[in-house]
Amino acid sequence: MKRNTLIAMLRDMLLARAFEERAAKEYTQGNIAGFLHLYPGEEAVAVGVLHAAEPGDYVVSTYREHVHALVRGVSARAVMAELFGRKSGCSGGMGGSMHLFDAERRFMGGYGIVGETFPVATGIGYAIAMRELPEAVICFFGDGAVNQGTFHESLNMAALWQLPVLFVCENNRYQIGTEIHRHSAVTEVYKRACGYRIPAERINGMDVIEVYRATQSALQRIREGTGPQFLEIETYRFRGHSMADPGSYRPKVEVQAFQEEDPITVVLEETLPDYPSAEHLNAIGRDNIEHLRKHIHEEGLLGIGEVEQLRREIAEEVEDAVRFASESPEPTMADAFAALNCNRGQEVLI
Amino acid sequence: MKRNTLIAMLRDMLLARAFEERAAKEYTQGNIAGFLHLYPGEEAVAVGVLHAAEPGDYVVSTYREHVHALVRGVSARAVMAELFGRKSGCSGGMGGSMHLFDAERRFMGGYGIVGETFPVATGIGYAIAMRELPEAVICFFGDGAVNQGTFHESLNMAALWQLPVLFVCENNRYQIGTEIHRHSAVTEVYKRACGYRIPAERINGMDVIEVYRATQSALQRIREGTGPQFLEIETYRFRGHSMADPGSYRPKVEVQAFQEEDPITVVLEETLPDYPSAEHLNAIGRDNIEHLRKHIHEEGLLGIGEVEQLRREIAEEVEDAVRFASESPEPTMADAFAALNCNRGQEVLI
Amino acid sequence: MAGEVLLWQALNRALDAEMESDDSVFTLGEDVGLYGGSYRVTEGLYAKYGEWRVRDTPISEGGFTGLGVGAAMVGMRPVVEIMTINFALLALDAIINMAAKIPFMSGGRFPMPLVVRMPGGVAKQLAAQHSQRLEHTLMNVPGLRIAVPATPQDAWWQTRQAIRSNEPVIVLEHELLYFSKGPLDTRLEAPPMHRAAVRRTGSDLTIVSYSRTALLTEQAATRLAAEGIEAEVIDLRSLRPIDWDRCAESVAKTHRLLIVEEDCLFAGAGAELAATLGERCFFDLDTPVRRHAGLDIPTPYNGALEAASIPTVSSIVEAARALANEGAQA
Amino acid sequence: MAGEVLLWQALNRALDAEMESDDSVFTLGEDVGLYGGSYRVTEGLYAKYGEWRVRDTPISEGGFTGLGVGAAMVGMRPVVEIMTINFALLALDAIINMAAKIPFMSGGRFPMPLVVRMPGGVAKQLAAQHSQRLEHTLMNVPGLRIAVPATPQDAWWQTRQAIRSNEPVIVLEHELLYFSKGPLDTRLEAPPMHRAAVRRTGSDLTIVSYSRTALLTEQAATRLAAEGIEAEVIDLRSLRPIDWDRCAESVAKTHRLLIVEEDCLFAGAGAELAATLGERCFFDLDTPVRRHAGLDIPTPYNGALEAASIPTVSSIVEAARALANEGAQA
Ligand SMILES: Cc1ncc(C[n+]2csc(CCOP(=O)(O)OP(=O)(O)O)c2C)c(N)n1
Ligand SMILES: Cc1ncc(C[n+]2csc(CCOP(=O)(O)OP(=O)(O)O)c2C)c(N)n1
Ligand SMILES: [Mg+2]
Ligand SMILES: [Mg+2]
Repeated sequence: MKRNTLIAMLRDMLLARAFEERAAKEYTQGNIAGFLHLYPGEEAVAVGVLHAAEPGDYVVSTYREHVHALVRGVSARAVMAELFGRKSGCSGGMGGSMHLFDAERRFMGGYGIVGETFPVATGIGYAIAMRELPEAVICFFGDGAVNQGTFHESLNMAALWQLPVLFVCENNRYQIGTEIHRHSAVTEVYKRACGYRIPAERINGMDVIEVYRATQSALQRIREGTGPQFLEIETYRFRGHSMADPGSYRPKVEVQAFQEEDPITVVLEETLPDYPSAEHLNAIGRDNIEHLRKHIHEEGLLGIGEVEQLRREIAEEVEDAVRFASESPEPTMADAFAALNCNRGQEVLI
Repeated sequence: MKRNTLIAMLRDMLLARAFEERAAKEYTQGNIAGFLHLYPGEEAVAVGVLHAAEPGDYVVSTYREHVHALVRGVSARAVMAELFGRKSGCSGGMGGSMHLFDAERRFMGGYGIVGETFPVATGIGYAIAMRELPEAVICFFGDGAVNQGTFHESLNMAALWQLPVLFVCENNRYQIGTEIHRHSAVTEVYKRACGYRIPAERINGMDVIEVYRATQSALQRIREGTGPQFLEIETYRFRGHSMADPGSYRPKVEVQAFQEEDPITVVLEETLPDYPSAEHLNAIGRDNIEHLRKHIHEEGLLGIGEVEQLRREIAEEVEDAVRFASESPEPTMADAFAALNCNRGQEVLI
Repeated sequence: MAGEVLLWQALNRALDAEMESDDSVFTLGEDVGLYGGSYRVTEGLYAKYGEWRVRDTPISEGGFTGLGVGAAMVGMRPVVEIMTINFALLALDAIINMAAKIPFMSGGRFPMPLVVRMPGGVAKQLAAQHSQRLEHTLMNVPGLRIAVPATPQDAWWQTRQAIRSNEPVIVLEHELLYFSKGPLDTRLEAPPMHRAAVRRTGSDLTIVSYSRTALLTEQAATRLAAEGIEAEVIDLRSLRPIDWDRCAESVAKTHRLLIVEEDCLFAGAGAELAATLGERCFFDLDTPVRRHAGLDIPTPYNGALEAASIPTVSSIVEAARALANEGAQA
Repeated sequence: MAGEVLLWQALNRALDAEMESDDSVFTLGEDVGLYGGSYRVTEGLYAKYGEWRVRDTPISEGGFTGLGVGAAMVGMRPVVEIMTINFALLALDAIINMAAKIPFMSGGRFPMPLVVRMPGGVAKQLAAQHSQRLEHTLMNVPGLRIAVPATPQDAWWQTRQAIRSNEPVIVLEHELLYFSKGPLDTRLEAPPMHRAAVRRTGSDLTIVSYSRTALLTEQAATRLAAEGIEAEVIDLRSLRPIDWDRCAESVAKTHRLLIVEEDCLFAGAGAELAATLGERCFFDLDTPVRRHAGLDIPTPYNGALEAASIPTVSSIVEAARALANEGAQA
């Protein structure tokens, strides 16, 4: 892999982590409200996948999408301002954390209703296929989303009509507080694709290089016109589901509350190894950022000083984003109605 | 197989055919209205499956369900009266052809919205599993229904919680005018079950004995507590989708209209062998009733005279059903409101 | 071209005209292609435009309506046919939470030139699950527009306007109107999509309706005229937005208002009509706004009960007569 | 027991009491079990009743609501929690075309003791997709009943009544009320589930509301009283059926009616209220029925705009004051 790509990926991962931790802080201080779903732990997915994409490709994402937007090139300013609900936010302050949009970068939105990314992506794929363009659509979703009816309906149509869609499952093994063994009859998510004859693989989402390479080949197959591809990327989140989530369903509490119930204990024991603390993960080097940093280091691509320099630049970028956001004006009700009626043109209604 | 069972199955198949052909006639004469979906050609499915079921099992069906109801023991009178919209119909004239119900025989309804049978069956299965009863639910649906989101959601839950549901796909290869290659990415329907780890097989639906045996073993596995089972039963319908369907999408017309379009011609050629006329099928012995009749004959279980006798009895039964239906009173609006408020008890509202 | 056509033919020609002039228009739905559409609306288009522009879909209403949303975001003009409105209950997330909200929640940055056509209404003994109406549900959604053509001419005009609109438009077609005949002049200029039409003028009372019941109301008005009651009949043509001015002007003249709709009375479309006009015309009204609507019951299969569950020409005549005479003794 | 509790606790106790006394009661939904419910409503029940009676589900709203329908047909009493009403758009076929219609279309032969609980309303900057309201949609469905408890006492009563009912009942809970406190006396006898409550008596105008806006209206009434305007405040408690008599009696006394609701004005629940009461109380009313409701716009994320898009205590005061003074100069 090219040195530049590796360094750019490291940069984005560091930015992602710093941005999200800062968003958490701003939320606690009341500058951000609503539901705030953060990405720490999962950076390698967004970064690996989106670095392998072309500018002409489309991205469709969920409510946990700040990092997808950032990596796609939406500025930290525009994202932070949106979280602050300001007019300068990438959705004009109307969407907030769960609904980031950027038409220019083909960032087709963050969707708040689980399962909506499938039909949106399929529709964009349909448009591409109909016009016979060399573009592709990247459709993100979680492990919990695969049990939604739209998953099934969309994958069938995408496969039937050979649409250029890359389905990317960010499998962090949890649907809020429900562990994957308790929400899916088949816990190897990639196996779900067999029902539609869509080629699928399972990728280690802690290794950004593996994610990047798998995405590259999947996109290449898509551009060859063979229809959709499916990647299950195994990852985990360090934080609760959202800022509102105390995460008390995690093993420690689970064990205390239900230790007498045998079948549940079994499930708990199965799940235990997967949910260590962030500190613990960092210590054993399972953190995806540490992993990449070490790799770059070992390859002699970047010295410690340069990484520190990167971190400082990023800290300033995030600081600047917060400054920009807090100084940006709030949208007015007239802005809101203008957004609602943006497609009405000159037509005068009643 | 027991002689009695074979003869009972032949009887039901003959009744099914006679009943449906008569219903078609009554529709043409204006005694039946609405959508009327008939079953000729598919009799071996309902008969084979339901003869293998116990009285304690539940049956959930579609809008093409007259024969399921008849085989389950709902009288020809009650079904015909329902088609006529009479008070003595099994749904009091409120439901009509698509909504036959019989609580006593655990016939849990015909559903008009494709895909509704899945959650209803799963819910009944949940109740059975929760109460740890030895009962099962038989869930019928067509090949077109497997692309509905509820299929996916329900199969996942049924497998996850090991519910006692037998999923029975009546694969007649058509979703109204859309042939299976044009609606499903995977045309071997039983393969859809793999995404949920549900054991599945494909059965020849022209052979009632094969259907019966497969159902028996599937139900046995279900009663052993291993969760849901899936049967894909390959069949075909002799008639159009419903009485409103001229069936003009069938090959002859398809070919004329689109002979210049290459990809379509390919599809047509693929589908051609599957849609011969009823007469043609009868002639080559692919009709499922002829098949069983011959078998019974060869085994020396029933003479020709006895079959003729059976036919006469059935003709009289159907005649009687029509007489009963036409002489039955119509429901009143008070009956309609009584049906609507059947669960209100003594409560007096505003 | 001018002449008499069936309503389905007007829809068919409108689709054809738009598909011909703009290759970003495509239609999709169950059996719209090879089969030619359950109500013939897409007849001939598959042969003419091919499978990518006339796409037969699996039975996946939520999925393919959402597919239309995605395609519209990148500039296509999808015309989704939901075979009947009853199945739209499976597609409401795509319509309400996606199509209607994306332009807004993106800060006004995405177009949504989506059309969703849905045959509906009480037809011929299709029973409860196939006689569902959803006007009220869709009306409550900011970001949507709703056209309800009752004549071939309106079907032609409004379908074309809907396809050209960059806003999402729902076109509600009535199953019993597809084979009704009426004049179509394709050279006439269209009024705005949401403009109400005064189908008959009169001074004794105003009757506001839409879709099939608007036609029944016109017939009722003829009978009423024979009795000496002159009803002004307004066909709304659009349920979102509503042409309030046209209605209020009429009430200012007649002082009596009857609203006729097929849907259940309780919380049907007529509720909004009665609420807004009752407020706006309060001082013009001599009598309360009356609603004549479907019974609050799922549609029975039985033919006589089905007929009795929705307004008919006679029942409209009765309701109008009662209103015209109201207060006469007082 | 009597005392002050939070509304979620009242719901929790009601569920617990019913589960304890009838083992056909079970609850299911996303994270109702191990997690204890997004709004704590099912807290503790998983440990007490086990996974079959408190079932965590996959994200399959259409599927698991339909599962509730099937279970109810065989005599279970499922309490489905749809995590928030926004996701109910995916479950409307199960609610409208199945639960509400099966008893009817089977000729009255099946019970449907199904409860569907849904938190909803505009909460704290949850943005457009998570602030959807559906009252109007559900009200239009014959065969459903709809309870809208605003106080812990009503939450306790109505949840228990809903679970015991053999008809399908939708319980609409407001997300901002879960942590509001109020008295709960479990020994008191319950009024009928659909009976409206007069929260405050007054003679100058009647304000009809429900759920969270009913509480805001009570606060507004206190302020209005300070200005010398005596408002009678009616909390409907039920949206289907509606306790019309209680409302009409009040209007007969006050001659002025204001309807307050959070939903968008156009075709919201208030439309039916204004339509029926406008008709029934026509000759009692001195002024038109006024509606004060949410703006016709999807809910903006921005906090100030969100707040401005729905009624507040001050905006209710203003609307009431304007109505009370209407015609004063005339
Ligand atoms: C249709 C729908 N149901 C429920 C929710 C509430 N909800 C938000 S996120 C979530 C869990 C999603 O899990 P997963 O798909 O694994 O994504 P993750 O949050 O783990 O990234 C749920 C249940 C929702 N937003 N939409
Ligand atoms: C949700 C829904 N969409 C569309 C329809 C219209 N429709 C009725 S039957 C049918 C085809 C179903 O095909 P299949 O499941 O194969 O059953 P078959 O009729 O062949 O027995 C369609 C599209 C419907 N009733 N429900
Ligand atoms: Mg997850
Ligand atoms: Mg079929």
